[in-house]
Amino acid sequence: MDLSWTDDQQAFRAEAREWLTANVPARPLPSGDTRGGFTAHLEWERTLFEGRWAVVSWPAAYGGRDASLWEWLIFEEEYYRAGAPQRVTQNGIFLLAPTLFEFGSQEQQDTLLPRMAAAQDLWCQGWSEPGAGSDLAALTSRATEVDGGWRLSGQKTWTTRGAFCTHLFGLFRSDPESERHKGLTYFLVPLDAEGVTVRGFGRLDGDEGFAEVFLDDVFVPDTAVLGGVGNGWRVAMATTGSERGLTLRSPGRFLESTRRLRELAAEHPERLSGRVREDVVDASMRAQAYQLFTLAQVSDLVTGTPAGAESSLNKIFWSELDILTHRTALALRGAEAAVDESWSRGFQFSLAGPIYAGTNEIQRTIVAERVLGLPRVGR
Amino acid sequence: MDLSWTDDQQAFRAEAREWLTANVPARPLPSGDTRGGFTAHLEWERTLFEGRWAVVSWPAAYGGRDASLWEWLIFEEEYYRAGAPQRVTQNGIFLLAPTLFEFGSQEQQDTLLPRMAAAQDLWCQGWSEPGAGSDLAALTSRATEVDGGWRLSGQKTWTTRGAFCTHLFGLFRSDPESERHKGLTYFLVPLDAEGVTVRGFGRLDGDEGFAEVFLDDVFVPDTAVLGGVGNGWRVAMATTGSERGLTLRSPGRFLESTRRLRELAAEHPERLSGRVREDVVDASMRAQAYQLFTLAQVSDLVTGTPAGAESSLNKIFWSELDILTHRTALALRGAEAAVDESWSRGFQFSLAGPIYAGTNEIQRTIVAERVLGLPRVGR
Amino acid sequence: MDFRLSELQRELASATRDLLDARCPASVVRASREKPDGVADLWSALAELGLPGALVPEDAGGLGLSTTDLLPALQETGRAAVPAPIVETALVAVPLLAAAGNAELVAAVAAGDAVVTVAPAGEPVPWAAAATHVVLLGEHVSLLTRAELRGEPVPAVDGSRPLTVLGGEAGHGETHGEALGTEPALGRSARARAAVGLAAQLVGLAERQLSITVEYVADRRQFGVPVGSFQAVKHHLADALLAVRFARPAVLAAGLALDADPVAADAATARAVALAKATASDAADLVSTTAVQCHGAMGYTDEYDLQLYAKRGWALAAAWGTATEHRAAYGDALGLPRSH
Amino acid sequence: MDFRLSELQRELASATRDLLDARCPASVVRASREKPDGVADLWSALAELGLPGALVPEDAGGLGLSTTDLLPALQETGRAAVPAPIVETALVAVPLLAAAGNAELVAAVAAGDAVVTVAPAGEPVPWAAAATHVVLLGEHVSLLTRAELRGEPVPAVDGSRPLTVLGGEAGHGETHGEALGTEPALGRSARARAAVGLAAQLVGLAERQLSITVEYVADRRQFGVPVGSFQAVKHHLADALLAVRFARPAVLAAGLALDADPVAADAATARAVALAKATASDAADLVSTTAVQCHGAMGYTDEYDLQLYAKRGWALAAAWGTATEHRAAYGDALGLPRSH
Repeated sequence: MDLSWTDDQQAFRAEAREWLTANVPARPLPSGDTRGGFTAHLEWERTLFEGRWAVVSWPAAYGGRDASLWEWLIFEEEYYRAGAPQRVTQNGIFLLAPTLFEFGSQEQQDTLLPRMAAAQDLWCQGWSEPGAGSDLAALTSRATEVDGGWRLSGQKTWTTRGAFCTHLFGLFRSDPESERHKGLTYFLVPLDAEGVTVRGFGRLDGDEGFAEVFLDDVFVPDTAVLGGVGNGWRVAMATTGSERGLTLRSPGRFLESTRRLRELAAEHPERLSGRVREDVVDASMRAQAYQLFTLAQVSDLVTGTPAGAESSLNKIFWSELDILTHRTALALRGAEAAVDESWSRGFQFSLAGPIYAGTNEIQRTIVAERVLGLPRVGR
Repeated sequence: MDLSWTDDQQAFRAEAREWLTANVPARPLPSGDTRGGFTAHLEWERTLFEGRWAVVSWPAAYGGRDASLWEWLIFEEEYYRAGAPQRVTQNGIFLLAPTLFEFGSQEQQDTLLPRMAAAQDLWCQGWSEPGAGSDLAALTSRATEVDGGWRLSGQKTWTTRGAFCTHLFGLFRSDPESERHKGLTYFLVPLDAEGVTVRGFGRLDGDEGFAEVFLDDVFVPDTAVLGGVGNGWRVAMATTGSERGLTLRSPGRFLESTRRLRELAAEHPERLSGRVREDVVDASMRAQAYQLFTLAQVSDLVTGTPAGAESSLNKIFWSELDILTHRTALALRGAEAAVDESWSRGFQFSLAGPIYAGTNEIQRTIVAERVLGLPRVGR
Repeated sequence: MDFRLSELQRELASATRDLLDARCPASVVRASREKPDGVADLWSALAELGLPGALVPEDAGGLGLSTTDLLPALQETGRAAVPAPIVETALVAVPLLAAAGNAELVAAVAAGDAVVTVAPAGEPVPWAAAATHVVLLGEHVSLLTRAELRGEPVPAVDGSRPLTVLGGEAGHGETHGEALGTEPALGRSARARAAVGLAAQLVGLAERQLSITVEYVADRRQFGVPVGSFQAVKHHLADALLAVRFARPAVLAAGLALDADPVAADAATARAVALAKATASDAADLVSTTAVQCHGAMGYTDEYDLQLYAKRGWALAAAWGTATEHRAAYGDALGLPRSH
Repeated sequence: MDFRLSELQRELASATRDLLDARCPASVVRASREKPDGVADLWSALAELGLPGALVPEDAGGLGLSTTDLLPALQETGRAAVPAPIVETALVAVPLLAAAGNAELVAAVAAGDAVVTVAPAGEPVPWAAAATHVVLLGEHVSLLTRAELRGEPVPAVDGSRPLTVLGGEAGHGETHGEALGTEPALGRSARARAAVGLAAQLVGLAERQLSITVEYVADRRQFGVPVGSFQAVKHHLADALLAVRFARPAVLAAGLALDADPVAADAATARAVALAKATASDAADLVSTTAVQCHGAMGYTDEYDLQLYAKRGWALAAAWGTATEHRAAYGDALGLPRSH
């Protein structure tokens, strides 16, 4: 049992820190969830790629550094510590790519991953539909087999940054007779294909960060299928597992947000009474607890013990920590909390944490049934 | 809209205060949930009765003062303010008596109520059974009609102070073919009847405050039926309505417990930092909010608007307030919280609040379905 | 002792609700985000009903009401998220102007011709561009016309309640424009009325969000059943209702305390005010968080109306003292020591 | 970097669990409530395993382990609610005695012949009647034999952890009996080890209560289905599990921090210790409240074993700093100001 980093890991950290210090834009970019801000963030993504920091854990052949999970964690810590921009390529790199590595053909990997790493292809997620939100298995978008490929029709919605992306990955019902989790297929769809219409719409915080994607008899070739026809549910669940767990929200993010919270607290000593001081400390402690939990989890992962349903615990924990952090920041800001700036935006965004990537209600049910073994009867 | 008391009400308050000041024992009695303490409390009950303060809202003929609901609230405030003993007759006076007033025959009322008021008959509640706790309708104790009366058999449990009482009221299945809420009858059972065995057992706090009551072919006459054969569920629900609502826990109780909490806080100024001070204040504020809520509710009640399912709100509110109050007291006591005394006992007792009189989960479901109108499908 | 609403309260609230149902649906609130100059039509309609001048004596053109009389109607203005400084004008400014003897402006308010917002010391000012006058409420209380006000608009979380940050006047340590007074009771009682007026609006906002959410979860189906049939959703919403139901009487009691003690001199009044604002702020906050969560992604969508009411709730909860600040004040009024 | 348990940790913990499953079931904990003089048999068995002298060097008859090595086994002693001062003896007293050069008593501890409890200044002392010696841990650190101790037993919430309130020695502002030292580092590090040892026990206690509850709700049927199939119950228990799972690594990290900084001089060590105790106390508290609630009236019954573990959890959460006190200390270690 040892919580110290090796010399190599420390060297990796130093290299990352040096590069980030030299390259992170001095002034924060405009929000990547607006059209203008997205363009600025794309430039940053290409800078990252050129420095070989876009996808550190990927093979060098695809633009990565073959970094271990430990090094990935270190990079994430340094990334947030440096105040580097949000990753607008996140949904491709953290959600689609693990699925491609696990289920993609060699050709799919060789074609798609380098373009994704270089932010040439920009991927958005096509899970939710108007009638299928937390209940993903209720989706009705359909895929009909035709000569040489498939015709896709239906509507996806709440697609993050969909209006700015070039490609969509998502589930479609390929067997019209099927119900629920069966008969689904995972497709990779270019958004410039004929029959695709994308309409951006605003999130709670006003940014046009969502989109509806309408598919009207869109042709895609057979190579657009990921992981085999009819296997969509299994393939997609592998992705949502990584989404809710570690890779979506690494500890570095919360170590940094709670550090900023303490900075804010130091600017408002007159408000550090009552619950507010204890909440500032509590958030800081939870960030450290999350880091330690993650170190234990990664210790298991790198020695071959899969995380499984336990990754639901990560999701519940970080989403609640994020709300606590921002709620406390607003308490520190008092009447200024009504001003639209990074803390109030962050608060609004934090409220989405218990919703996206599977609501926390669903995560709690997963924990209760799959980790604690409680009976599934009833809801 | 007027929150001031009339001259008559103020006079009533002054009279109550004067009597209580003169009569409340100077030293706290031992817990009424132990055999020795119960006896001491019985003496107090008889003192109350002699002063005509045992059942202020009852008719004078039964030992009361025909007090209005307002005066009852005032008396409760004064009662707790004076630090008067717990009411070991509570289950009879506050749970059975309202049912007797609503459903009892004149003869039942004339026979039972005066003896209850005088603490000659001591009533305990026979709802729960080993297999029927929160799911009361699952009860299996049965009543078989015989010549001139009924034979009762079965087992009741978690009967508060059952080992010290003389009578039990409860539900029995009088129609053997019936299921769930149907075919139940409300019976009044003397515990000295042949075939009754009572075994006291300890609560969480160690007091022998619970009992199991075994009934083996116990004969009761037809006059032991309250509210008609087969009407048990409806009759019992009227009782549980008063239990969870106002009459079980009036605001005076929490105004006093939070006043004592502030006294404790003043003794521990070194601990009034962080969440603790805000929690002390929060508990005090909630006690006042509960008082105001109650005044609004009673304003409706005395002008003919029934409380109905809204009384579930009272139950949730006071039970959570009680836990907050005691949890905060223990935080103020620090390491002394491990000592067995009134605050640590009170904390343990407060944990029962969300359980008895219908769990808070059941209350929340009642509020959601009957007040908010949410659909009943699923659980 | 009778804590039911009076006939007058019920009628004024009901008339206000009818008016706002017709004249201030969500679409009007939404559109106001692009109109920082205000909603003149809506203000005129509110003035016809008498709300801005409700506390003005009848012989001066007002309704001659007490604070308590007005609160249920203010709750309705919260429910509708009225995008205008009705609490600031009717409840905060009018008594200050009347005490200072500015009969002209009082009459203009009652006639619907003046809109007065209030700038608390150190806080952003709401609806400054829509107001004809601004009361600066600090150690010194003074009155500026909008033309005299120097300040910069800042982006607001709630776009239908635009904010201005003042420059030199922010601290209010001296008089700017017309002096309204420097007696501590002036500012203290005005702040108390502001807190209670906002508390009433917060209760209305919470009720609106709750009813939107109940309707949504009863209708929306997932996993083959209405979302509202899940126990977790039911229990969240029961807790939200509980918070709202317990806030309402606290707000009315604070109104009665202020009517009995208009200079807010007593510790009991301070407690009543703190209870109202803390309880109503927490209720609105709990309801909005619950509402967003129960809606799933829909609640996180700008095009859906829920967010208009949620954001107004966040803005009002932060104004005139947060819940934590009011709890600290309640503790002080109880004589509870503060320690490290 | 490898945060998995070592072979040694796993084996010692597993041997401890096997021993306690056999020798310290609930019935033994329950019976100990009537035996304030202690559980000599159980202590001998723990000594045979080496736990009391685990930190004693091997050449002095101990196991020569580090704090971290011992924590998983201490977690097991928590899970079993061992009714004896094992944390006090093994983790708090042994290093103090060794530093003071009391080789004789150290050897007696390792041999299982001495049971040492610890009296923190101003707090009740646990298991004083069962101990052969008592360390007074205040500004002055000193050692008394049980015969020298003056104190009165007081009733304890957890009857299997009897309490004594000291008389004159309570403040520990001077030495009583044998002097062990007055260096601030002595007391500071001893308090840190006590907090971490109790945190480990609290995690074990929380796990025990959680497993009792999961078993109960899976089995108990109400409304025709297992209680554990209700969403509300599932979600309560998921939150409880979450608290436990996040406490465990925090406790182990505090052990590592103390092993690297045995005098607990660094702010990082202070933070690690505070995190461990606060997180473990809160986890045990949440689990016990949840467990009682999920059991219904059964959880409120003395005859049912759950309460033994719940009460021990409450006692340990209150000892050596409450969660709130440890949060305050963590904030201080971060340099966060304290204000009124």
